[in-house]
Amino acid sequence: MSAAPSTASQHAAETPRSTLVKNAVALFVLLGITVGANFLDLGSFNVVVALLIALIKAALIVLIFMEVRHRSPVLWMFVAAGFFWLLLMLMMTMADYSTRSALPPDWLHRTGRTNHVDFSVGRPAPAAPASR
Amino acid sequence: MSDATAIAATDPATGNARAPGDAVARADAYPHEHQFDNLAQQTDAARLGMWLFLATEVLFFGGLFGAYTAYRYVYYHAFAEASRELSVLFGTLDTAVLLTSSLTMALAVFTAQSTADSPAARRRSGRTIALLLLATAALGAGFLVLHGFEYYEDYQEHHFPGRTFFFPGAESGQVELFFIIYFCLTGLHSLHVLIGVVLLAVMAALSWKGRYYGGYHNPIEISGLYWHFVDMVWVFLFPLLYLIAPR
Amino acid sequence: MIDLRENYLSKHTIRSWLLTIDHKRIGLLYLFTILIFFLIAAVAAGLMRLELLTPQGDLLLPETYNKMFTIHGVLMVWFFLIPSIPTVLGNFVLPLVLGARDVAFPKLNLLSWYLFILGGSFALYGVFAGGVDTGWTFYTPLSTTYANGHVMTMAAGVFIAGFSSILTGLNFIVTTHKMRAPGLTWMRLPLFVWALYATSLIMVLATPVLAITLLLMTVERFWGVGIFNPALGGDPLLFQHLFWFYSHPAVYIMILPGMGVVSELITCFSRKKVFGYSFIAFSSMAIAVLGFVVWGHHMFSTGQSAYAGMVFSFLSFLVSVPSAIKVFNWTATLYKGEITFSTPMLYALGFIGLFTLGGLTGLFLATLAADIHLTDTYFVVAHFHYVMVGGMVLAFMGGLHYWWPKITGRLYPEKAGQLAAMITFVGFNLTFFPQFLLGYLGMPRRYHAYPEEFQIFNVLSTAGASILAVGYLLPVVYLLWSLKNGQRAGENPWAATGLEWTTPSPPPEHNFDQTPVVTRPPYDYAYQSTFHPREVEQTLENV
Amino acid sequence: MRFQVFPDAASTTAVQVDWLLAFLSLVTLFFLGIIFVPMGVFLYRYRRGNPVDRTPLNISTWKIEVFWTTVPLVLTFVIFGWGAGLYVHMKTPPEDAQEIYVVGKQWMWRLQHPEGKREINALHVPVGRTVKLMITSEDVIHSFFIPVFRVKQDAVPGRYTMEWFKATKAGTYHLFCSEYCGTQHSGMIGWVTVMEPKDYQDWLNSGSPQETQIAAGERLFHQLGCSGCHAENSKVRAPSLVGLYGKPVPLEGGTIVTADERYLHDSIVMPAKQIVFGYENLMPSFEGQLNEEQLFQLVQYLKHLGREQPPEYRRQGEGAAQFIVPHEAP
Repeated sequence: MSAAPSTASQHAAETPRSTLVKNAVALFVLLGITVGANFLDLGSFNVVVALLIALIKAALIVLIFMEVRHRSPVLWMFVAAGFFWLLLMLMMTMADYSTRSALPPDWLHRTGRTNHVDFSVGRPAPAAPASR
Repeated sequence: MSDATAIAATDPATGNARAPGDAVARADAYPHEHQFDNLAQQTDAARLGMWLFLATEVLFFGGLFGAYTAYRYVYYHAFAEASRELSVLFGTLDTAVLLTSSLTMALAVFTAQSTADSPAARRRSGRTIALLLLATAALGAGFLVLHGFEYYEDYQEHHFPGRTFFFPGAESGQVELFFIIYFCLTGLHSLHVLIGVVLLAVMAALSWKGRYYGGYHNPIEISGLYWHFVDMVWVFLFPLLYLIAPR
Repeated sequence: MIDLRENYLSKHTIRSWLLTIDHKRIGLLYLFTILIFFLIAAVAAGLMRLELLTPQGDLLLPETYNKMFTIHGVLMVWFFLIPSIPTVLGNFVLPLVLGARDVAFPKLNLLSWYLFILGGSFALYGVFAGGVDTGWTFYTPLSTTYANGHVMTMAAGVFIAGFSSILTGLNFIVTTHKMRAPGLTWMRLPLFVWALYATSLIMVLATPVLAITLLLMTVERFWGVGIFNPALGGDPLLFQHLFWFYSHPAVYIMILPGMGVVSELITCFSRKKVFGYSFIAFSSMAIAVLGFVVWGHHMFSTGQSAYAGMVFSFLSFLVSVPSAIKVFNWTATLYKGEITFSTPMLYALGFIGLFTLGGLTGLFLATLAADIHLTDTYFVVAHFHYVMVGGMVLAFMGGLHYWWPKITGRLYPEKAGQLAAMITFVGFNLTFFPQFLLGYLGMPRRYHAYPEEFQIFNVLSTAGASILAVGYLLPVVYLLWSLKNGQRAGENPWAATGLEWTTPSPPPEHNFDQTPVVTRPPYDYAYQSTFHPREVEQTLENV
Repeated sequence: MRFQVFPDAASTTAVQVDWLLAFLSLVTLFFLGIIFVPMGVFLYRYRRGNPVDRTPLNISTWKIEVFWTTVPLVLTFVIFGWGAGLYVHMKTPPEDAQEIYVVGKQWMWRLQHPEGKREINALHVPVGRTVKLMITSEDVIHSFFIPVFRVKQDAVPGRYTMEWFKATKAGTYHLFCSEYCGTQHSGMIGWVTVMEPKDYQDWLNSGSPQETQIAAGERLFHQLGCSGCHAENSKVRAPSLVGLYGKPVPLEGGTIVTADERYLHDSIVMPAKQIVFGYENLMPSFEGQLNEEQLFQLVQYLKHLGREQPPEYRRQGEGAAQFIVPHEAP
């Protein structure tokens, strides 16, 4: 559908200058945090933290710098579409990679071998014999 | 083809943007293209078109992100090792430069949007817009130079995949995989930055004489969308390439 | 009424064609271009069928045969099937049915044609400078390391043509959103527009992944190292994942517009409102979305994880349901209609028949255990030709005949049209049905020579191909003939609904003298009088 | 000219797959019937000029739509379940399977039996014994396809894939490469000979005696110096390999993987890919020093280690003696 006529005929900016500057400051603060976090050893959470911050930064850029918050639902839909389809691709590809070395449960069951991914075990104690 | 289209039908039912036809279009200070009824429709179409293009860009980079994700999962340690070979300092500088350029870009759009439709105001703003765009382009060029240094360092450390590649230890192959993905991702991104720099330089030249103002600023805004998108890609590249392993 | 005043075809200079930004002319440019590619690809197919007449590899060298099926695949898929209905009929019809003066971005539209020409030139250079023998799928590591020939040139051609496809899709989506005539709400859109919209969505969101995949393949071939390289621990299956992320949805790029065309034809020639409008419309969207998450069914026997195989198989079954809905609704539309067997209708009925069989044999291939035996055999070849040729090409021919009066302002000879449609249908079935049996017997695809017990079906198939060729050539003859000698078509020779029939044939350059206003639902045939379209023409001619 | 319409079914799986295909064909016929019979009737009855009642029915269509959405959906679930179940069966080799090593190479198949016997573009198997093929490729992707057994599996460079079958009918059958692999793709064919067990034994014993795969693997194990580090009394601390096959292995980083063929293979050519928890990354890569066949022999030897030993032997602690492999011809 045709959206209502937007800014074209008005002569005022949609986002005030102060908001833009504040947004840039926020982005720099987030940059500082993400670099700082890299010097802490959080185990696997390093990646989680870094990606979370990247997502926040991207959201700030999209919503404020790219002014998507002033746009119509149709535009929101297409902004989301690109990312949603990327997510589909990553998910379905990883559906293969994350289960590839696994064997069908039937196989494990019948041959009496233990299931190889036992998350309840967690990280084995260093003293334990590493391999049998 | 122009005048024949001027015969307009009015929409009895709704205030559809297409309804008023050229009657309103004539009232626009800036002429719109022939296929549209008015400037608002043209602006909306351009925005939607640009965002669709950006969606394709997301998936264009997405293929590489997919490869990255799969190998990152399979070769977890090799990728962490390889990531430690990259300089966080460089990466941080890269990010800072691009974030700053995004601000100058946003300010250029802001200036264009808020310029009143008078010859004096348009002339004055034109220069400001042009300078802000040039600053953005200069920062983009700075990013490219920084990356050039980085690539040179990688080359000297034998991180460039191919015959010259060397990495001690048995996981050399997987580290090389990381560096192939690294060079493809950053190379593709740098290519986008380069296109952006040229685009912004052209836009700066166009805007110098006050072509864009509150009533018509669409090209500036669309260029801005592109530039911010390039910035956003880097926002993801930085942690995924430089920060995946704690130092 | 017959309108002989100036129209979009009035200018005759080469310049006026090459620099046109008129969507109708660009549609014709595309028509001309894709027919050239179709011709080359069809010749390649003909040579393959001749080679397969005998079990021994006696007509072509193995490498020549391999190049033939690669050329056939690459040109047919990317330079004929994918652009065909969207860029020819879509370009011509979409702005007209929306009541718009042009697409949203006419210059991008022209650019997209030039990109197509550029990509096509690369591909043709690749073909004539020595060919490529990777198969259209470019599987690594064959394509990166072992294949000879102009792999990079060919990949560059496809890469560039991909951008042409993206621009077309982008243009259509924005046009559909922003350029609809007053009163033309989403639920009043012709089903062809819905189909084009769904197609465009796939074009825009899938094609970039193909581009990056081919880029990575080319980088690896050029550079000697790359991310699919097993020597570094790279996974050749990753290429297949990325490739099919595009290429499976690409199948829907090929078939969805065909379904849209058939929805138009079935309603028009049974003079009846379509049954289950919203279900047909939304099933297009469902296919477009679900089509993205089923690509792994091309990889059941490749060593993909068994779990992923089950997920992909399950989703593949889900995507079959919207297609079934469409077929049921088309059949139900015929009920209590007033059916005429004009050429477009014959093609549409042929489409339903062949597409249904193609779709049902798709169930065999979505079934995990059955696919193991059938994949990479002629069963697969038969299946996708039933969908692509039996479906898409018949829909394209039907659509071309349907809109031919609008495009050229002339009617084609009806009897010849009906004859060609029937020859195509018979020839097609004779060509491809034996291949189902060949596949079940176990004949692998892409074989240049084969054991002799497969011969009888191959002979049948080649015989059918020669009939099919006649079915293709006949329309070329009478359509060209009709350009000069066909009866003049009025505004609406079929008495069809839809805004494109409210403007003169051929339409003026700006499409409509007045922006049309839509006040009625689509396919409102009950509202129209029930005279037979051709009778109107007759009376007009006699006047 | 030989002429066939239906392929032979010569394995246990083939019969099961044929039942599934028969069911699918029935489903196809059913749908063709319920679409084309009404369509034919409508086309005839409602043709233009036929004087019939055409007053439109005023009924709500959504119930019909839901009906013909649900029925195919349920039917597809049935097909999916059947296909997936059989697929799992096809991916699950019985425990007693005899392993034959297959490597694809442009444009031939090389095979080796555990007893050491080698074949090119041919495969001899006995009736009634489960045979498991461990498949890999030296160059491009191939696919090992035996139509009469209804089995097919791609050979992917850099990894092992598996297919298994139990032949039921003696005879000679086609063997195809079904994944396009370059110029002579259609020449990459051969014969599978299914023999009565006694004939098979004779065939196996014919020709000069060969070194078994395990023996060859053991020889390589010592030649390459693997035994130097992987013995418990060695100065270099390396994980023990006895009984490793099929066991869970904890890795650096907390993940646990099964020591399957792929793991063993990759640990030789890419030792750093998966470091056993608590160990250092010391092992050099053997990439390029071994061809795929030798690698497979090593893997077979490692699988054999500890598998054939009597229980009390395993409990005696882990000394250097463990590398003495019980000599019994497998």
